Amino acid sequence: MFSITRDAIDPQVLAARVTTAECGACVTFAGIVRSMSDDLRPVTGLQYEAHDAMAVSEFERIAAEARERFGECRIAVQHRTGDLAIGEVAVVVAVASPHRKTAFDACEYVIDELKARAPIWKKEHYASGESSWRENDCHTQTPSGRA
Amino acid sequence: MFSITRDAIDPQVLAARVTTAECGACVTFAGIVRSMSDDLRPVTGLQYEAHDAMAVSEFERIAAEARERFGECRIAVQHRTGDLAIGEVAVVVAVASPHRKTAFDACEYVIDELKARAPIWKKEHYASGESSWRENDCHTQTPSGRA
Amino acid sequence: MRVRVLAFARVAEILGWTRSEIELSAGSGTDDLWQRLVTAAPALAPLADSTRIARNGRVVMKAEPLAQDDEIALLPPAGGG
Amino acid sequence: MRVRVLAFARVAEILGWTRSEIELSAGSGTDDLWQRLVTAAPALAPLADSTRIARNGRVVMKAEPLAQDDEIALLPPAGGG
Repeated sequence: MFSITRDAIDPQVLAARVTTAECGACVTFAGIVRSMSDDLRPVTGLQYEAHDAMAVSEFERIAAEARERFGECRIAVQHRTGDLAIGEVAVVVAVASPHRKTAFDACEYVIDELKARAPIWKKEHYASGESSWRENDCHTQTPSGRA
Repeated sequence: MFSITRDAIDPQVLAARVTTAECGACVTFAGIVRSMSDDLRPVTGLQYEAHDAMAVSEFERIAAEARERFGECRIAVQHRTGDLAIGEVAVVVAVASPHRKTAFDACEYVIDELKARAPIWKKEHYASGESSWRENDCHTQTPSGRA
Repeated sequence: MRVRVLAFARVAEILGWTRSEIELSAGSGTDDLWQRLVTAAPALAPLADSTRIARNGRVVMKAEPLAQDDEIALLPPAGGG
Repeated sequence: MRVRVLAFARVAEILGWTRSEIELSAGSGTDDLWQRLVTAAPALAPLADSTRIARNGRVVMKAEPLAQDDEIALLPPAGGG
Protein backbone atom coordinates (compact mmCIF):
# COMPACT_ATOMS: atom_id res chain seq x y z
CA MET A 1 0.00 0.00 0.00
CA PHE A 2 3.01 2.31 0.49
CA SER A 3 5.91 2.55 -1.88
CA ILE A 4 8.54 4.55 -3.69
CA THR A 5 8.92 3.70 -7.37
CA ARG A 6 11.03 4.78 -10.31
CA ASP A 7 8.27 3.73 -12.74
CA ALA A 8 5.23 5.65 -13.97
CA ILE A 9 2.39 5.72 -11.42
CA ASP A 10 -1.15 4.73 -12.39
CA PRO A 11 -3.62 6.38 -9.97
CA GLN A 12 -6.31 3.88 -10.95
CA VAL A 13 -4.21 0.96 -9.71
CA LEU A 14 -3.96 2.52 -6.26
CA ALA A 15 -7.67 3.41 -6.24
CA ALA A 16 -8.57 -0.19 -7.07
CA ARG A 17 -6.22 -1.47 -4.38
CA VAL A 18 -7.96 0.45 -1.58
CA THR A 19 -11.57 -0.04 -2.69
CA THR A 20 -13.53 -2.90 -1.15
CA ALA A 21 -17.24 -3.78 -1.25
CA GLU A 22 -17.76 -1.82 1.99
CA CYS A 23 -16.41 1.39 0.46
CA GLY A 24 -18.84 3.90 -1.01
CA ALA A 25 -16.21 6.56 -1.63
CA CYS A 26 -12.74 6.68 -3.09
CA VAL A 27 -10.82 9.97 -3.14
CA THR A 28 -7.62 10.08 -5.17
CA PHE A 29 -5.03 12.85 -5.15
CA ALA A 30 -2.49 12.99 -7.96
CA GLY A 31 0.42 15.42 -7.78
CA ILE A 32 1.50 16.30 -11.29
CA VAL A 33 4.63 18.00 -12.65
CA ARG A 34 3.63 21.54 -13.63
CA SER A 35 5.07 23.63 -16.43
CA MET A 36 5.55 26.55 -14.03
CA SER A 37 7.28 26.84 -10.66
CA ASP A 38 5.71 28.56 -7.65
CA ASP A 39 7.81 31.62 -8.48
CA LEU A 40 6.51 31.52 -12.06
CA ARG A 41 9.62 30.25 -13.83
CA PRO A 42 9.06 27.92 -16.81
CA VAL A 43 9.97 24.39 -15.74
CA THR A 44 11.27 21.73 -18.12
CA GLY A 45 11.21 18.82 -15.68
CA LEU A 46 11.70 17.64 -12.12
CA GLN A 47 14.08 15.27 -10.44
CA TYR A 48 13.02 13.49 -7.26
CA GLU A 49 15.08 11.50 -4.82
CA ALA A 50 14.10 9.82 -1.56
CA HIS A 51 15.36 7.81 1.35
CA ASP A 52 13.12 4.99 0.20
CA ALA A 53 12.84 3.00 3.43
CA MET A 54 12.36 6.04 5.65
CA ALA A 55 9.84 7.54 3.23
CA VAL A 56 7.74 4.37 3.26
CA SER A 57 7.86 4.29 7.08
CA GLU A 58 6.70 7.91 7.15
CA PHE A 59 3.81 7.10 4.77
CA GLU A 60 2.74 4.32 7.15
CA ARG A 61 2.90 6.61 10.19
CA ILE A 62 0.94 9.36 8.44
CA ALA A 63 -1.72 6.91 7.27
CA ALA A 64 -2.12 5.55 10.81
CA GLU A 65 -2.57 9.11 12.09
CA ALA A 66 -5.18 9.80 9.41
CA ARG A 67 -7.19 6.71 10.38
CA GLU A 68 -7.05 7.72 14.01
CA ARG A 69 -8.19 11.27 13.28
CA PHE A 70 -10.82 10.72 10.60
CA GLY A 71 -12.08 7.16 11.01
CA GLU A 72 -11.51 3.78 9.46
CA CYS A 73 -10.37 3.90 5.85
CA ARG A 74 -7.97 2.21 3.46
CA ILE A 75 -5.02 4.27 2.27
CA ALA A 76 -2.41 3.78 -0.44
CA VAL A 77 0.50 6.10 -1.18
CA GLN A 78 3.01 5.92 -4.00
CA HIS A 79 5.72 8.45 -4.80
CA ARG A 80 7.95 8.40 -7.84
CA THR A 81 11.67 9.18 -7.95
CA GLY A 82 14.02 9.91 -10.83
CA ASP A 83 13.50 12.32 -13.72
CA LEU A 84 9.93 13.38 -14.46
CA ALA A 85 8.56 15.36 -17.39
CA ILE A 86 5.77 17.95 -17.37
CA GLY A 87 2.41 16.26 -16.90
CA GLU A 88 3.80 13.13 -15.27
CA VAL A 89 2.42 11.95 -11.94
CA ALA A 90 4.88 12.40 -9.05
CA VAL A 91 2.70 11.14 -6.21
CA VAL A 92 -0.68 9.53 -5.66
CA VAL A 93 -2.68 9.21 -2.45
CA ALA A 94 -5.80 7.03 -2.69
CA VAL A 95 -8.26 6.67 0.19
CA ALA A 96 -11.42 4.56 0.27
CA SER A 97 -13.98 4.53 3.06
CA PRO A 98 -17.64 3.76 3.63
CA HIS A 99 -18.47 7.50 3.64
CA ARG A 100 -16.92 10.28 1.65
CA LYS A 101 -16.10 12.79 4.40
CA THR A 102 -13.52 10.42 5.91
CA ALA A 103 -11.96 9.80 2.51
CA PHE A 104 -11.65 13.51 1.68
CA ASP A 105 -10.24 14.46 5.09
CA ALA A 106 -7.80 11.56 5.24
CA CYS A 107 -6.57 12.11 1.66
CA GLU A 108 -5.88 15.80 2.24
CA TYR A 109 -4.19 15.08 5.58
CA VAL A 110 -1.91 12.45 4.06
CA ILE A 111 -0.67 14.63 1.20
CA ASP A 112 -0.22 17.67 3.47
CA GLU A 113 1.85 15.66 5.97
CA LEU A 114 3.74 13.80 3.24
CA LYS A 115 4.91 17.10 1.80
CA ALA A 116 5.95 18.38 5.22
CA ARG A 117 7.59 15.26 6.62
CA ALA A 118 8.53 12.56 4.13
CA PRO A 119 12.25 12.35 3.29
CA ILE A 120 11.79 13.11 -0.40
CA TRP A 121 13.47 15.89 -2.35
CA LYS A 122 12.68 17.71 -5.55
CA LYS A 123 14.95 19.57 -7.93
CA GLU A 124 13.35 21.86 -10.47
CA HIS A 125 14.99 22.24 -13.87
CA TYR A 126 14.20 25.53 -15.59
CA ALA A 127 13.97 26.54 -19.22
CA SER A 128 16.87 28.92 -18.46
CA GLY A 129 19.15 25.92 -17.88
CA GLU A 130 19.33 26.60 -14.14
CA SER A 131 18.00 24.26 -11.49
CA SER A 132 17.28 24.34 -7.78
CA TRP A 133 16.24 22.10 -4.89
CA ARG A 134 12.79 23.18 -3.68
CA GLU A 135 11.74 22.85 -0.09
CA ASN A 136 8.15 22.57 1.08
CA ASP A 137 6.80 24.60 3.96
CA CYS A 138 7.52 22.47 6.97
CA HIS A 139 5.20 22.95 9.92
CA THR A 140 7.18 20.72 12.25
CA GLN A 141 10.71 21.87 12.98
CA THR A 142 12.53 18.80 14.21
CA PRO A 143 15.76 19.23 16.16
CA SER A 144 18.82 17.67 14.66
CA GLY A 145 21.57 15.45 16.02
CA ARG A 146 24.50 17.77 15.85
CA ALA A 147 24.65 19.19 19.37
CA MET B 1 -17.05 17.92 -19.01
CA PHE B 2 -20.52 17.22 -17.59
CA SER B 3 -22.62 14.24 -18.52
CA ILE B 4 -25.02 11.46 -17.61
CA THR B 5 -24.15 8.08 -19.07
CA ARG B 6 -25.53 4.56 -19.07
CA ASP B 7 -22.04 3.13 -19.64
CA ALA B 8 -19.29 2.25 -17.15
CA ILE B 9 -17.38 5.31 -15.92
CA ASP B 10 -13.59 5.44 -16.02
CA PRO B 11 -12.35 7.94 -13.39
CA GLN B 12 -9.00 8.18 -15.17
CA VAL B 13 -10.63 9.49 -18.34
CA LEU B 14 -12.19 12.37 -16.42
CA ALA B 15 -8.95 13.06 -14.54
CA ALA B 16 -7.04 13.25 -17.83
CA ARG B 17 -9.70 15.54 -19.30
CA VAL B 18 -9.29 18.18 -16.58
CA THR B 19 -5.51 18.07 -16.19
CA THR B 20 -3.44 20.61 -18.13
CA ALA B 21 0.25 21.55 -17.94
CA GLU B 22 -0.61 24.32 -15.46
CA CYS B 23 -2.21 21.87 -13.01
CA GLY B 24 -0.10 20.50 -10.18
CA ALA B 25 -3.00 18.73 -8.49
CA CYS B 26 -5.86 16.53 -9.55
CA VAL B 27 -8.39 15.32 -6.99
CA THR B 28 -10.84 12.64 -8.07
CA PHE B 29 -13.89 11.46 -6.16
CA ALA B 30 -15.50 8.17 -7.15
CA GLY B 31 -18.83 7.15 -5.64
CA ILE B 32 -19.05 3.38 -5.63
CA VAL B 33 -21.98 0.98 -5.08
CA ARG B 34 -21.59 -0.48 -1.58
CA SER B 35 -22.63 -3.90 -0.41
CA MET B 36 -24.41 -2.36 2.57
CA SER B 37 -27.05 0.37 2.87
CA ASP B 38 -26.81 3.22 5.37
CA ASP B 39 -29.24 1.29 7.57
CA LEU B 40 -26.99 -1.78 7.31
CA ARG B 41 -29.09 -3.92 4.97
CA PRO B 42 -27.19 -6.12 2.49
CA VAL B 43 -27.52 -4.55 -0.96
CA THR B 44 -27.45 -6.54 -4.19
CA GLY B 45 -27.42 -3.60 -6.59
CA LEU B 46 -28.60 -0.07 -7.31
CA GLN B 47 -30.75 1.47 -9.97
CA TYR B 48 -30.25 5.12 -10.91
CA GLU B 49 -32.38 7.39 -13.01
CA ALA B 50 -32.01 11.06 -13.85
CA HIS B 51 -33.54 13.96 -15.68
CA ASP B 52 -30.47 13.98 -17.90
CA ALA B 53 -30.68 17.55 -19.24
CA MET B 54 -31.55 19.11 -15.88
CA ALA B 55 -28.87 17.08 -14.12
CA VAL B 56 -26.19 18.28 -16.54
CA SER B 57 -27.37 21.90 -16.08
CA GLU B 58 -27.13 21.46 -12.32
CA PHE B 59 -23.59 20.04 -12.62
CA GLU B 60 -22.61 23.14 -14.61
CA ARG B 61 -24.14 25.50 -12.04
CA ILE B 62 -22.47 23.70 -9.13
CA ALA B 63 -19.09 23.73 -10.90
CA ALA B 64 -19.39 27.47 -11.55
CA GLU B 65 -20.16 28.03 -7.87
CA ALA B 66 -17.13 25.94 -6.87
CA ARG B 67 -14.82 28.00 -9.11
CA GLU B 68 -16.20 31.20 -7.65
CA ARG B 69 -15.74 30.00 -4.06
CA PHE B 70 -12.42 28.17 -4.24
CA GLY B 71 -10.55 29.64 -7.21
CA GLU B 72 -9.85 28.76 -10.80
CA CYS B 73 -9.93 25.05 -11.54
CA ARG B 74 -11.09 22.59 -14.18
CA ILE B 75 -14.00 20.34 -13.21
CA ALA B 76 -15.56 17.27 -14.81
CA VAL B 77 -18.61 15.39 -13.53
CA GLN B 78 -20.10 12.17 -14.83
CA HIS B 79 -23.00 10.24 -13.29
CA ARG B 80 -24.18 6.85 -14.41
CA THR B 81 -27.81 5.71 -14.72
CA GLY B 82 -29.38 2.26 -15.10
CA ASP B 83 -28.61 -0.87 -13.10
CA LEU B 84 -25.31 -0.96 -11.21
CA ALA B 85 -23.67 -3.87 -9.38
CA ILE B 86 -21.68 -3.74 -6.14
CA GLY B 87 -18.30 -2.15 -6.73
CA GLU B 88 -19.33 -0.26 -9.85
CA VAL B 89 -18.71 3.47 -10.10
CA ALA B 90 -21.91 5.54 -9.93
CA VAL B 91 -20.40 9.02 -10.10
CA VAL B 92 -17.04 10.68 -10.62
CA VAL B 93 -16.00 14.26 -9.89
CA ALA B 94 -12.52 15.22 -11.12
CA VAL B 95 -10.95 18.60 -10.34
CA ALA B 96 -7.55 19.86 -11.45
CA SER B 97 -5.93 23.10 -10.35
CA PRO B 98 -2.50 24.66 -9.96
CA HIS B 99 -2.58 24.05 -6.19
CA ARG B 100 -4.13 21.21 -4.26
CA LYS B 101 -6.24 23.10 -1.72
CA THR B 102 -8.51 24.44 -4.45
CA ALA B 103 -8.88 20.98 -5.98
CA PHE B 104 -9.80 19.31 -2.67
CA ASP B 105 -12.28 22.01 -1.67
CA ALA B 106 -13.94 22.21 -5.09
CA CYS B 107 -14.20 18.42 -5.44
CA GLU B 108 -15.86 18.01 -2.04
CA TYR B 109 -18.20 20.94 -2.69
CA VAL B 110 -19.30 19.54 -6.06
CA ILE B 111 -20.15 16.07 -4.77
CA ASP B 112 -21.91 17.48 -1.68
CA GLU B 113 -24.07 19.78 -3.79
CA LEU B 114 -24.65 17.17 -6.48
CA LYS B 115 -26.08 14.82 -3.89
CA ALA B 116 -28.32 17.52 -2.46
CA ARG B 117 -29.51 19.17 -5.66
CA ALA B 118 -29.05 17.17 -8.87
CA PRO B 119 -32.24 15.54 -10.23
CA ILE B 120 -30.94 11.99 -9.90
CA TRP B 121 -32.61 9.15 -8.03
CA LYS B 122 -31.38 5.90 -6.57
CA LYS B 123 -33.26 2.71 -5.77
CA GLU B 124 -31.58 0.20 -3.52
CA HIS B 125 -32.24 -3.49 -4.12
CA TYR B 126 -31.78 -5.64 -1.04
CA ALA B 127 -30.78 -9.25 -0.54
CA SER B 128 -34.24 -9.72 1.02
CA GLY B 129 -35.84 -9.05 -2.38
CA GLU B 130 -37.21 -5.70 -1.24
CA SER B 131 -36.19 -2.37 -2.69
CA SER B 132 -36.57 1.31 -1.88
CA TRP B 133 -35.89 4.76 -3.27
CA ARG B 134 -33.28 6.46 -1.11
CA GLU B 135 -33.23 10.19 -0.60
CA ASN B 136 -30.16 12.20 0.31
CA ASP B 137 -30.16 14.78 3.04
CA CYS B 138 -31.16 17.94 1.26
CA HIS B 139 -29.93 21.18 2.77
CA THR B 140 -31.96 23.41 0.46
CA GLN B 141 -35.70 23.01 0.63
CA THR B 142 -37.02 24.43 -2.58
CA PRO B 143 -40.68 25.43 -2.81
CA SER B 144 -42.75 23.62 -5.35
CA GLY B 145 -45.17 24.74 -8.01
CA ARG B 146 -48.42 23.38 -6.68
CA ALA B 147 -49.87 26.39 -4.87
CA MET C 1 -53.55 22.62 -24.50
CA ARG C 2 -51.27 19.63 -24.38
CA VAL C 3 -48.19 19.28 -22.14
CA ARG C 4 -45.58 16.56 -21.85
CA VAL C 5 -45.10 15.25 -18.30
CA LEU C 6 -42.01 13.38 -17.10
CA ALA C 7 -42.21 11.41 -13.86
CA PHE C 8 -39.28 9.96 -11.93
CA ALA C 9 -38.51 7.43 -9.20
CA ARG C 10 -41.20 7.05 -6.56
CA VAL C 11 -43.55 9.44 -8.38
CA ALA C 12 -43.27 7.41 -11.59
CA GLU C 13 -44.03 4.22 -9.71
CA ILE C 14 -47.18 5.72 -8.18
CA LEU C 15 -48.38 7.12 -11.50
CA GLY C 16 -47.52 3.95 -13.38
CA TRP C 17 -45.71 5.82 -16.17
CA THR C 18 -42.52 7.80 -16.77
CA ARG C 19 -43.80 10.05 -19.55
CA SER C 20 -47.25 11.06 -20.63
CA GLU C 21 -48.96 13.68 -22.74
CA ILE C 22 -51.75 15.39 -20.85
CA GLU C 23 -54.52 17.56 -22.23
CA LEU C 24 -55.49 20.52 -20.04
CA SER C 25 -57.96 23.33 -20.51
CA ALA C 26 -56.52 26.69 -21.58
CA GLY C 27 -55.31 28.78 -18.62
CA SER C 28 -54.35 25.76 -16.52
CA GLY C 29 -51.30 26.04 -14.28
CA THR C 30 -48.83 23.69 -12.65
CA ASP C 31 -51.18 23.54 -9.64
CA ASP C 32 -54.06 22.33 -11.84
CA LEU C 33 -51.83 19.70 -13.42
CA TRP C 34 -50.74 18.41 -10.01
CA GLN C 35 -54.37 18.24 -8.89
CA ARG C 36 -55.27 16.30 -12.00
CA LEU C 37 -52.48 13.79 -11.26
CA VAL C 38 -53.52 13.40 -7.62
CA THR C 39 -57.10 12.72 -8.68
CA ALA C 40 -55.88 9.94 -10.95
CA ALA C 41 -53.41 8.59 -8.37
CA PRO C 42 -54.39 9.57 -4.82
CA ALA C 43 -51.23 7.94 -3.41
CA LEU C 44 -49.40 10.93 -4.86
CA ALA C 45 -51.00 13.36 -2.40
CA PRO C 46 -48.57 12.74 0.50
CA LEU C 47 -45.65 13.56 -1.82
CA ALA C 48 -46.91 17.09 -2.47
CA ASP C 49 -44.42 18.78 -0.16
CA SER C 50 -41.39 16.83 -1.28
CA THR C 51 -41.98 16.80 -5.04
CA ARG C 52 -40.61 19.72 -7.00
CA ILE C 53 -42.09 20.66 -10.34
CA ALA C 54 -39.91 21.84 -13.21
CA ARG C 55 -41.26 23.60 -16.26
CA ASN C 56 -39.06 23.37 -19.34
CA GLY C 57 -36.03 22.52 -17.27
CA ARG C 58 -36.47 25.11 -14.51
CA VAL C 59 -37.92 24.40 -11.10
CA VAL C 60 -40.98 26.60 -10.53
CA MET C 61 -41.10 28.32 -7.17
CA LYS C 62 -44.87 28.80 -7.14
CA ALA C 63 -47.74 27.81 -9.39
CA GLU C 64 -47.19 28.96 -12.98
CA PRO C 65 -49.48 29.03 -16.01
CA LEU C 66 -48.74 26.33 -18.57
CA ALA C 67 -48.31 26.71 -22.32
CA GLN C 68 -48.80 24.30 -25.20
CA ASP C 69 -45.90 21.78 -25.53
CA ASP C 70 -44.41 22.58 -22.13
CA GLU C 71 -42.23 19.86 -20.62
CA ILE C 72 -43.23 19.37 -17.00
CA ALA C 73 -40.98 17.24 -14.79
CA LEU C 74 -42.01 15.85 -11.41
CA LEU C 75 -38.89 15.65 -9.26
CA PRO C 76 -38.77 13.68 -5.98
CA PRO C 77 -36.04 14.53 -3.45
CA ALA C 78 -32.56 13.98 -4.85
CA GLY C 79 -30.87 10.62 -4.31
CA GLY C 80 -27.86 10.74 -6.63
CA GLY C 81 -24.21 10.08 -5.90
CA MET D 1 34.48 2.18 13.90
CA ARG D 2 33.01 2.47 10.44
CA VAL D 3 29.59 3.93 9.58
CA ARG D 4 27.73 4.20 6.30
CA VAL D 5 26.58 7.72 5.43
CA LEU D 6 23.79 8.55 2.97
CA ALA D 7 23.54 12.10 1.63
CA PHE D 8 20.59 13.56 -0.27
CA ALA D 9 19.71 16.50 -2.47
CA ARG D 10 21.58 19.72 -1.70
CA VAL D 11 23.70 18.03 0.97
CA ALA D 12 24.82 15.35 -1.50
CA GLU D 13 25.73 18.01 -4.05
CA ILE D 14 27.89 19.86 -1.52
CA LEU D 15 29.62 16.69 -0.34
CA GLY D 16 30.09 15.39 -3.87
CA TRP D 17 28.76 11.92 -3.02
CA THR D 18 25.49 10.21 -2.11
CA ARG D 19 26.93 7.36 -0.04
CA SER D 20 30.23 6.92 1.73
CA GLU D 21 31.81 4.74 4.41
CA ILE D 22 33.47 6.83 7.09
CA GLU D 23 35.96 5.68 9.71
CA LEU D 24 35.54 7.33 13.12
CA SER D 25 37.32 6.84 16.43
CA ALA D 26 35.49 4.78 19.03
CA GLY D 27 33.05 6.83 21.11
CA SER D 28 32.27 9.27 18.27
CA GLY D 29 28.76 10.62 18.01
CA THR D 30 26.52 12.12 15.33
CA ASP D 31 27.90 15.54 16.27
CA ASP D 32 31.48 14.39 15.61
CA LEU D 33 30.45 12.95 12.26
CA TRP D 34 28.80 16.21 11.22
CA GLN D 35 31.90 18.16 12.26
CA ARG D 36 34.04 15.82 10.19
CA LEU D 37 31.83 16.41 7.16
CA VAL D 38 31.87 20.20 7.60
CA THR D 39 35.65 20.17 7.82
CA ALA D 40 35.80 18.32 4.49
CA ALA D 41 33.08 20.49 2.90
CA PRO D 42 32.78 23.89 4.63
CA ALA D 43 29.82 24.84 2.40
CA LEU D 44 27.82 22.39 4.53
CA ALA D 45 28.07 24.58 7.64
CA PRO D 46 25.14 26.90 6.81
CA LEU D 47 22.86 23.85 6.43
CA ALA D 48 23.41 22.74 10.03
CA ASP D 49 20.06 24.01 11.28
CA SER D 50 17.99 22.66 8.40
CA THR D 51 19.60 19.24 7.99
CA ARG D 52 18.20 16.43 10.11
CA ILE D 53 20.31 13.40 10.90
CA ALA D 54 18.78 9.92 10.98
CA ARG D 55 20.49 6.94 12.58
CA ASN D 56 19.34 3.56 11.31
CA GLY D 57 16.14 5.03 9.95
CA ARG D 58 15.20 7.20 12.94
CA VAL D 59 15.75 10.92 13.16
CA VAL D 60 17.91 11.68 16.19
CA MET D 61 16.69 14.54 18.35
CA LYS D 62 20.09 15.34 19.88
CA ALA D 63 23.64 14.07 19.43
CA GLU D 64 23.87 10.29 19.83
CA PRO D 65 26.84 7.93 20.08
CA LEU D 66 27.48 5.92 16.93
CA ALA D 67 28.03 2.19 16.61
CA GLN D 68 29.84 0.08 14.04
CA ASP D 69 27.84 -0.36 10.79
CA ASP D 70 25.33 2.36 11.62
CA GLU D 71 23.49 3.88 8.69
CA ILE D 72 23.51 7.64 9.03
CA ALA D 73 21.29 9.66 6.67
CA LEU D 74 21.63 13.41 6.15
CA LEU D 75 18.16 14.77 5.39
CA PRO D 76 17.61 18.25 4.00
CA PRO D 77 14.14 19.86 4.41
CA ALA D 78 11.43 17.84 2.69
CA GLY D 79 10.50 18.69 -0.89
CA GLY D 80 8.31 15.79 -1.97
CA GLY D 81 4.85 15.79 -3.49
